[in-house]
Amino acid sequence: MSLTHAFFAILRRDLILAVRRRSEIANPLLFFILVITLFPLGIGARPQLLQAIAPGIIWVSALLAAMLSLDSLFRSDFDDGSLEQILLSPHPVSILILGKIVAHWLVTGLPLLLIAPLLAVFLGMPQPAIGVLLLSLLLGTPVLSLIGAIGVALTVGLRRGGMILSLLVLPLYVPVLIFAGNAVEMASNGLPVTAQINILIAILLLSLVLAPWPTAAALKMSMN
Amino acid sequence: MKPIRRQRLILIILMIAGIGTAVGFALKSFNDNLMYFFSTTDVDNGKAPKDALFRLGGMVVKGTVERPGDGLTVRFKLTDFSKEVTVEYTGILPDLFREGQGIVANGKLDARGVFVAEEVLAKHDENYMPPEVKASLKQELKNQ
Amino acid sequence: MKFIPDPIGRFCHRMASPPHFYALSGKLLPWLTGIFLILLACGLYGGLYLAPPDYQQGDSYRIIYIHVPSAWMSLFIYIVMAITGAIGLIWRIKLAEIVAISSASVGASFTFIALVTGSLWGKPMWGTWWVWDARLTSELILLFLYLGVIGLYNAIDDKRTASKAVAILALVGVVNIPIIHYSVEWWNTLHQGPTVTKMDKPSIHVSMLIPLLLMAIAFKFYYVIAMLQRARLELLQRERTAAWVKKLVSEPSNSSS
Amino acid sequence: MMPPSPLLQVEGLSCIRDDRELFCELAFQLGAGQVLLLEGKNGSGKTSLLRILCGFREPDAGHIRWCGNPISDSQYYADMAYVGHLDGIKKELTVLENLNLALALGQHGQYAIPEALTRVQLAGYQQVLVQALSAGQKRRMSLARLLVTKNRLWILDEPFTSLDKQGIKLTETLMTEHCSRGGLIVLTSHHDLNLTDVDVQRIHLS
Repeated sequence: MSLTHAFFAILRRDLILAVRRRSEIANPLLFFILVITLFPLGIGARPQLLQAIAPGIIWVSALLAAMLSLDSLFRSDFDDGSLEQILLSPHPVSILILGKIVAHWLVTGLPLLLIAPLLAVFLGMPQPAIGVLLLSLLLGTPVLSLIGAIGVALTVGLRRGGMILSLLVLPLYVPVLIFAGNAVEMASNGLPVTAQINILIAILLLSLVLAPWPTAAALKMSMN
Repeated sequence: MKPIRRQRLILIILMIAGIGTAVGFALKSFNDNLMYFFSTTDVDNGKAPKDALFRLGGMVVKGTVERPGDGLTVRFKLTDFSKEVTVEYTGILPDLFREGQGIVANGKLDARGVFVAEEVLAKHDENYMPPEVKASLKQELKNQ
Repeated sequence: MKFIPDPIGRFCHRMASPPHFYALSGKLLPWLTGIFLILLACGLYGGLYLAPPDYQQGDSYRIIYIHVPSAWMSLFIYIVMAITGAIGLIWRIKLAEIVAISSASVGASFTFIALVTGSLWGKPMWGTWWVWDARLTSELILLFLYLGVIGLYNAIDDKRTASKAVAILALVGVVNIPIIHYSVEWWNTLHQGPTVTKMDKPSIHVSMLIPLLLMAIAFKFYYVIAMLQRARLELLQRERTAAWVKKLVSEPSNSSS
Repeated sequence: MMPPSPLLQVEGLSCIRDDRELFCELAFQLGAGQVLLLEGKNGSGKTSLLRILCGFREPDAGHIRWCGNPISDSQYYADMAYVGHLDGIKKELTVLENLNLALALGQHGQYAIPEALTRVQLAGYQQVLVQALSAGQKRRMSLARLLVTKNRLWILDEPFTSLDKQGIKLTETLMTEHCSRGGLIVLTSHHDLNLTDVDVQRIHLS
């Protein structure tokens, strides 16, 4: 199928670009690590306190790191006209854009997932909670990329879109933050988390299916 | 034209399938037993966690609120109408805390089996009525 | 458009034509204002004077006559915004776009009022100005959503593009609102006490309900008035090159009401 | 001479930008093998018109039809190609990677990639990163993109900028060939167009 071919071509292209640029991978990851190391410094290294707020710290940092990386999603393509060419493709634009979002998540979301166990140990999170933390990040960070894409698509044409972008995107991130943070917290207390995980799966599926449409529409709108 | 139409059909089917599965997962999570708080019976059965903070919910048993010592410490019993648990709390109680009212306390069990609350939460109920009506309602209840 | 019967389609089209809308709304505004004032007076008199005090909260519950209708309106207006936005997006009706964006700031003000009155209420009831109560938190997020819409609209220079952006954002928001609301409620029940006392549906005595409903209707009228006034301004600004606006400006005698 | 049956039809098109009417009630028809040259000063709305033709911008009034269908139809996008102010080329990718992507987004056209590169005098540049190319070479690469994908309507915004005399000549040859195969071209240009045996319509925007 040529549509799947186009999807993977876009995905591959963005991954190659990320590898050649490097900073795109490094920046959010570095930010994530720095913010999390700042917390013990800011509030004091009391193990119990840190342990209690660890889920919140990790998830809020992941959210901010994801937001920081959002701008790179369409910026360079918008600036050099590649985005115009993608929009002029006869294929459904939303699917092509989904390819870009997936690539963006692989580049900015997945590294967070890999470094998270280390940071969880820094904050003294109990062993069983780390597994749930990873699962929640695995389910939650793609949602951040998917929903964030709508916000970036709406603001990519603006010169000073940064502040507006966070205003648009952060309220929409609330459910992910609540359910994911809560799942990790419950797991730390040794309570069951199936309900939270189920909801995260539902949110992921919904945003996977629905988010590309408004993103594509918003990109077309940003083009004029 | 035909392959495009088929492609579109596949996409729509995928989309509906995605939404359907999402709804399925969401419904499943609603059916899961959500532990908002533990009941006093749970504590009595030993189902509540030891050495961990948890929330205990129940009604304040009438006539059990006492202030041992002259500090801010309050002791009262909570019930879910089958088992009772003693709760201790030091601090200022919310305005709406009163006997016979439902509350949720956040804290942990100590060695004596007393629930030491760090926080007591009471909420006003969502009934709005004039005092006379409330009084007559009470009257009716008594008459029954 | 083909699903809509022809006369109705034509009627809608005529209504949606800017000069017609401008003239009609100008004629309607005084009437709407009158009805609003009467309803407001009745509602306030009923709520603040006639209605008895609450058995538990005394007189401080009376703030619900502002708080509750504002909270209702905040959600209602967001939905209106999304619907009119969608209409503008699909059928390219300029008027729908204008109604959508004119609603945004009115909705934001109602959300703000609901928040402020909620926290004023919180002080005697909960002992603090702010409680992370589920409804207050949802309301706060709703305010952020409104601010996002307004900010986005102002950030985009080309107003037609901006209307499209706002419509897309409002639609995304309206899909998200139930999810956000549910998540906040869940989060709240985990962090705060759920209403354990509540064994039945919330109820309100009829003597308190009637003024509340009056206030709710009055607020709806206020919304329509404020929205129409904003929409008229916005319309004039957008259509400033059109012949009918130039004619209107050159004959100031019968222009504004 | 009978004009060929029109493929691209534009009726009553108008565009208002920042309170200024760039054009109104614009109408033209373009058939197979025809070229439309848009002329006019800077800011006269040439680029706006092209972007409306691409579907990026909505006209304030009027219709555009391709083969009788509105241009929101996906058939239109399968038949058209656009080279704008921005090249739409990623500078961190090689020439070959760029063209492969263009192919993945569209359908195979007249030329295979190596032939197309030879045609635009970029043979042997396959593995070169685009950032190493000069502005003129990049421009020629965008032409190669037109050659490798299947398309009928070319929309070109100032295709001659940053090209040398030879490059201009090459572009004109390619355009003539495209028209002789029944293709259509809409373009803006400050240069005078020098096409032989091609039916060129001109619209002057003011």
